[in-house]
Amino acid sequence: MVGRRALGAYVVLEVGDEAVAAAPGQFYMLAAVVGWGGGEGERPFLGRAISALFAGDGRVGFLLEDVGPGTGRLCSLAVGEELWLVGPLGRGFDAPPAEREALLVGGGVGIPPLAMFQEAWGGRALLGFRDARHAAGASLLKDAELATDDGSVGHAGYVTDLLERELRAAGEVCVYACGPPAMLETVRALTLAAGVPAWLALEAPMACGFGACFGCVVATHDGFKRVCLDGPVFEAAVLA
Amino acid sequence: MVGRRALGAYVVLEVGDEAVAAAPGQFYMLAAVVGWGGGEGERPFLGRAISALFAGDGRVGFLLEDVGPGTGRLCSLAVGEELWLVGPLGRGFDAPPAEREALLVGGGVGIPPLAMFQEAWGGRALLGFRDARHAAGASLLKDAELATDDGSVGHAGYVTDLLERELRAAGEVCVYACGPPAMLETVRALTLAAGVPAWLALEAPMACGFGACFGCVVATHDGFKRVCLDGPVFEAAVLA
Amino acid sequence: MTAFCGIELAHPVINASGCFDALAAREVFGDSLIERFPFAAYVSKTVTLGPRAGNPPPRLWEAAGGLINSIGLPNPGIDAYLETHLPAYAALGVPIITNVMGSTVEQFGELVERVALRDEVAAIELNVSCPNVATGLDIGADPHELERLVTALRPLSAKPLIVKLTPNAADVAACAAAAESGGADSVSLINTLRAMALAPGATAPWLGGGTGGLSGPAIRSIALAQVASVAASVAIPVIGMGGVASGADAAALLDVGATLVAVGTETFRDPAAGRRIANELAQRFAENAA
Amino acid sequence: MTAFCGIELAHPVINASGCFDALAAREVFGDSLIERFPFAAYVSKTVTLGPRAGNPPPRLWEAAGGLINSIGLPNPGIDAYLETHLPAYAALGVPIITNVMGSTVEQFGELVERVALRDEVAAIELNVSCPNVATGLDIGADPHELERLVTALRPLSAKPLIVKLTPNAADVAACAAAAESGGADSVSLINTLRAMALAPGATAPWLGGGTGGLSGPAIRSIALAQVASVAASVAIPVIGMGGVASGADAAALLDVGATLVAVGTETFRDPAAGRRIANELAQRFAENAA
Ligand SMILES: Cc1cc2nc3c(=O)[nH]c(=O)nc-3n(C[C@H](O)[C@H](O)[C@H](O)COP(=O)(O)OP(=O)(O)OC[C@H]3O[C@@H](n4cnc5c(N)ncnc54)[C@H](O)[C@@H]3O)c2cc1C
Ligand SMILES: Cc1cc2nc3c(=O)[nH]c(=O)nc-3n(C[C@H](O)[C@H](O)[C@H](O)COP(=O)(O)OP(=O)(O)OC[C@H]3O[C@@H](n4cnc5c(N)ncnc54)[C@H](O)[C@@H]3O)c2cc1C
Ligand SMILES: Cc1cc2nc3c(=O)[nH]c(=O)nc-3n(C[C@H](O)[C@H](O)[C@H](O)COP(=O)(O)O)c2cc1C
Ligand SMILES: Cc1cc2nc3c(=O)[nH]c(=O)nc-3n(C[C@H](O)[C@H](O)[C@H](O)COP(=O)(O)O)c2cc1C
Ligand code: FES
Ligand code: FES
Repeated sequence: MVGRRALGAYVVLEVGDEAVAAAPGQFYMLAAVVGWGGGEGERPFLGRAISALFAGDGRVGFLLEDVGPGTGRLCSLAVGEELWLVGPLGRGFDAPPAEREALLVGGGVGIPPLAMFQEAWGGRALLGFRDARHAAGASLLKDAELATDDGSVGHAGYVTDLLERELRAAGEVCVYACGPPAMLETVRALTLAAGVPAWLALEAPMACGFGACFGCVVATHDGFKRVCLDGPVFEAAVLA
Repeated sequence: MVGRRALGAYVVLEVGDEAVAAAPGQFYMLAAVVGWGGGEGERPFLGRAISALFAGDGRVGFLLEDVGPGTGRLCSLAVGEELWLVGPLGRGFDAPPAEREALLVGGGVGIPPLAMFQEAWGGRALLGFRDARHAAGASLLKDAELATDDGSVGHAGYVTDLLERELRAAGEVCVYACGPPAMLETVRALTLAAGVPAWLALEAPMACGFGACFGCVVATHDGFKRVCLDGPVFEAAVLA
Repeated sequence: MTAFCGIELAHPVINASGCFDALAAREVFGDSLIERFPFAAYVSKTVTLGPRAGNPPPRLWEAAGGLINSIGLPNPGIDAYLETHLPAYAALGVPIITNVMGSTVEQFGELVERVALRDEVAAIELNVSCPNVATGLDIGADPHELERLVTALRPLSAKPLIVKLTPNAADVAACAAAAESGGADSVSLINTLRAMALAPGATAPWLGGGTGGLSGPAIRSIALAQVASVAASVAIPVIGMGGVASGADAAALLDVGATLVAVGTETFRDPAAGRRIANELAQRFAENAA
Repeated sequence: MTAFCGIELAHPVINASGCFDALAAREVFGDSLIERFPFAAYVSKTVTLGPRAGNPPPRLWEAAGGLINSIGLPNPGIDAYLETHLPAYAALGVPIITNVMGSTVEQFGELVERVALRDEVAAIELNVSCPNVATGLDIGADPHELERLVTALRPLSAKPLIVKLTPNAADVAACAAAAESGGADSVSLINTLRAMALAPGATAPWLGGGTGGLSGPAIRSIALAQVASVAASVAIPVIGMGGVASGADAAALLDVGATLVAVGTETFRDPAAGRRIANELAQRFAENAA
C-alpha cells in the first residue's frame, strides 16, 4: 500500500499495481497479507470486493467504510503493509449515449464507480449520505447535489427524492446508479416507471469475484446471473 | 502491555497485572487480544504457555523467542496493545534444601524460571545457548557459566557437559533445570546416575493451562500427569 | 431460570463433558470458583467401569479455527469417581450430570445402575459418540443399535437419561429419534468430529492416538445444522454444543431449538467463558424484550 | 508426471468440482490462463440431466476458517453441457473430468451413457455426495445403495469412473469399499460438510437454501482423517481434497495415501492456487530427494 487518507467517515487507500486501467464500476478483491482473519469469529477469511476509485499510472485507489471485520482491517492498513489484490474484475459502466444527459445517482461507498464515470464521460451527480461526516465523500465528484438523512447537508431526505424531481423535469436523461440495495431498488422502480434507461452497479456477497463459485447471483428475467462476472453493472430493465 | 525490549535473540515483555506473586517455574497463558489467529494456517488459536520472568508490583515479565505463529505475534506486540492473561499457573520450584548447593541448569527460553529461582534463593547457574546472540539471555542471571553450540561464548558444546563436570566434582549439590526436552532428558539421566536430586521444569503442548483438557500429560512412574497442574516442575526421579 | 428435564438451572449454559475439570479449576482459581461457578450445571468427564490412562502424548493439535484432541478418556474408573470425585462435585452448588461410557450394553447397564443410586447426580449422560474409542462410535451411529441400548438402560434409572449423539453419522436426526424411542429424556450434540494431523515435516500422525476429534469454532456451523435437524425431529429437550464462543453463538443454538447450550473448547481460552456467555445471552434477551 | 487411472497428468493437483469455472476464468484472466492452466486436469461443475437454476441467494456465508455455500448445483443440463461447454473445456489442454449427478440410478445411467460417447472426456466423476440435494446424499451414505449404483453404471462406460463420496456418512471407508466392489476406478473425497448459519440478529437461516456445505481450512483435518481411512481400505487410487491451501496440506493428503489432490475454496482466495500448490509440492519432493 502506498497511500492512505481519511475522508470524513471513509478511508481512501492507494495501492501500487501493474496499472491495468479499470473501467468505472469495476472492482478488485482485496485482502491484507498479514492479520487477515483470527480474533473474534475468525473472520475475515475471504477477500472483499471493493470498487476502483481510480486506476492507472501504477496505482489503484479505493474508498472504504469500516462496516465489519474485512473492511475494518483494510481501513486499519498502514502505508507499507502488503495486500492481496485480484482485478480489475467485472463489467463496469459503458459510455453514455450521446443524446441523453447522464445522471449519476448514488451514495455511501457506492460513489467510486460514479466518480470514475464522471471523470471519463462527465454527468451530473446526485448523492445521498447519512450525515455530514459521510457527505465528505461527495468531494470525489464535481458539483454534486446532495441529500442527507439528517438534513445536515443539502436536501433533508433521500437522494431518490432528487432523482424523482429530475425525472419529472422532462429532460432526456439516463441514469447510472451505485449505492445500498434499498436505494438501487428505488432507482430501479422510479426509472422503470418513467421509462428512463438506467444502469445499476449492484453489490452481493462474493467468495471469488471471478465467476468461479456461483455465490453472488442476482435474479434477472433471464435467470440468476453472477454479479461478479455478468455485472456488477446491470441494466435496470433486466433485473427481476 | 507496558514494556518491551529486545535481548539478543529474545524479546522481554512487561505486562500490567493485578500483581499476584508468581513462584519460579510458574507460567501464564498468553494471547493477544487483536491479531490472534488468521493468516497462513489460521493459527494461533489457543493461548500460549509462557514462564514468568518476574512478577510483582503490578507487573509480570516474560522472555520470548519467536518460534512460530503464537510466539511470533507476542514478540510483535507494541506497548499499549492488549493481552489475555491467565495465571500464574502450575507448581513451580520449591526452595532448595539448606544442606546442598543449588545448581541451575538451563538454556534458551528455559531461563526465566532459573532467573526467578536465583533471585529468590540464589544458586550457581550453568546456561547453554545456540550462539552469542542467544547467550545475551544469560544477563538475566548473575555470574552464569556459559556454553554455546558454536563455541562463540564460553564452553564450546552442551551445558550438560558443564553439569557432568560439576557432578564429578563430588560436592553436595541439587539440580534445578529448565530448557529444551533433549537437554532435560540428559539432565535427568546424569543426575539419576549420580544419585543427585533434580527438579525439571517441563514443556508440553497445552490447550488450557489449568488442568481442564488433560492434553499436556507426561508419563511418570505414577501414570500420566498433567504438566500444567501437577507441574511444570517434576522431580526427575518420578518421570518414567 | 431454565427448566430442563425437571431440573431448575440458573441459566441455560453448562460445560461440555471433558472440557472443565472442576476440581482442578478449584485448585487453580480457588474457592471463588464455587461462589461464582461459571456453569449452571456441571457435567463430568466421561467415566468408564475401570480406570483408563488415556492416549499417549502428544494429545493436542491446533487446527484452523479449532483444536484436535486425542485425550482418550482418561478417568479413575467408576469406583473412584463415586467415592472421591462425585462428593467433591456436589460441593459446587450446581446440579451434577454424570457422563458415562461402556463398550457393551452390559457395561453401560452397570454404570447407569451404580450412578442411579447416588443422590448427588441430577442426570446421566450416555457417551455413545466418542470418536476416539471405536465402541462408543459404533453404537451411537446406528439408530437400531442405539435404540436397543437406550431401551435396555431406561428401566435402570429414574434419573433423566441424556444421550450424547455422535456427529460422525449419516443421519443424526434418525439417531436422535431412535434415542427418543428408546426412552431418552434428552439428547446432546455435537461431540467432536474425527480428524487427523501429521507431525510437521513428517509423514506420521502427530497425535499419540493416531486420529483425534475436532472441536472449536471450526465445527460451529456443522453443530448448528445438526442441532437444528435434531431439534426438528424430536420432542425431548436438546443440549446444543460445538464451537460456542459467544452469546451470539449460544443464541443461535437456542434459536434452532436447543434448550441448553454447552461450552467446551472456549473454556480453554477463557476459563470464565460459561459465565460470560450466560451474561451475553441474558443481555440479548433483555434487549429483545425491550 | 503423475499417472491416474491410465491418464498422464503433469502434476498431482486438480481443481475441486464447482470451484473453478474455466470459461469464466478465461474470460476474466485471458488466454494466458490456457498457456499456464493452474490444474493438471479440469473437473467440471456437477452436470444434471435437465438445467438447474440453483438455490436463491444469499448463497454464501463466511464461517470460522471456511465458507458455507448453498449454491444448489446450477448447471445448463447435459445437452447444453455437451454441446457448448465441453468443446470449450477441451481447448484447455488438460484432461477433462466430467462430474455428473442424478436423483435415480436411471438418471445416473443416462448421464454416464451420454458422457461416455464423448472423446473429450477422460474420466467421469459421480457426485453421490452433495449435501444440498437430498437424493445425492442418500445414495452415497449407504454402502449397499452405493454399490448397487456403481454396479449398474460400470458397464455403461469404458472411461474411468470416480465416485465422489459424501463425508456425511458414519463409515466413509465402508462407502469407499462399496464403490470399489461396484467397479469404481477411483474415489474422491471430501465433499462439503452439512452446515448452517443464522442471519445476523435474526432467528432465520441466512442461506437461501436453508443449510449449506462447509469447505476450506476448517474441514482440512476432517478431510485428512477420512482420506487416510479410505486410502487404507481400498486399492483404487484416491483423490483427496478439503481445505487444501498449501503444498504442505497437499503433501499430507498424498502422505496418507491419496494419488491426486484437488483444490476448491482456496482458488477463491487465489485464482492461481493450483499452480502455486503444485510448485510447492514439487519443491518439497526435490528437497526430500536431496
Ligand atoms: C462489486 C462490489 C463493490 C464494492 N465496493 C465497495 C467499496 O468501494 N467500498 C466499500 O467500502 N465497500 C464496497 N463493497 C462492499 C464490501 O465488499 C462489503 O462491505 C464488505 O465485503 C464487507 O465485509 P466486512 O467483513 O467488512 O463486513 P461483514 O461482516 O462481512 O458484513 C457485511 C454484511 O455481510 C453480511 N454478513 C455478516 N456476516 C457474514 C458472514 N459471516 N458471511 C457472509 N455475510 C455476512 C451482513 O449482511 C453484513 O451486513 C462492494 C461490494 C461489491 C460486491
Ligand atoms: C510451562 C511452559 C513454559 C514455557 N515458557 C516459555 C517462555 O518463557 N518463553 C518462550 O518463548 N516459550 C515458552 N514456552 C514454550 C512456548 O509455549 C511454545 O514455544 C509456544 O507455545 C509455541 O507456539 P508458536 O505458535 O509460537 O509455535 P508452534 O508453531 O505452535 O510450534 C511450537 C512447536 O509445536 C509443535 N507444533 C507445530 N504445529 C503445531 C500445531 N498445529 N499444533 C500443535 N503443535 C504444533 C511443533 O512441535 C513445534 O515445534 C513454554 C512452554 C510451557 C509448556
Ligand atoms: C479436550 C477435550 C476432551 C473431551 N472429552 C470428552 C469426554 O470425556 N466425554 C465427552 O462426552 N465429550 C468430550 N469432549 C467433547 C466435548 O464435550 C464437546 O462435545 C465438543 O468438544 C464440542 O464442543 P466445543 O466445540 O465447545 O468444544 C471433549 C472435547 C475436548 C476438546
Ligand atoms: C462454492 C462451491 C461449489 C461446489 N460445487 C460442487 C459441485 O458442483 N459438485 C461437487 O461434486 N462438489 C462441489 N463442491 C465441493 C468441492 O468440490 C469440494 O469437495 C469441497 O469444497 C472441499 O474442498 P475445499 O475445502 O478445497 O473447497 C463445491 C464447493 C464449493 C465451495
Ligand atoms: S463471487 Fe464467485 S461467482 Fe461471483
Ligand atoms: S493444558 Fe489443559 S490440562 Fe494441561
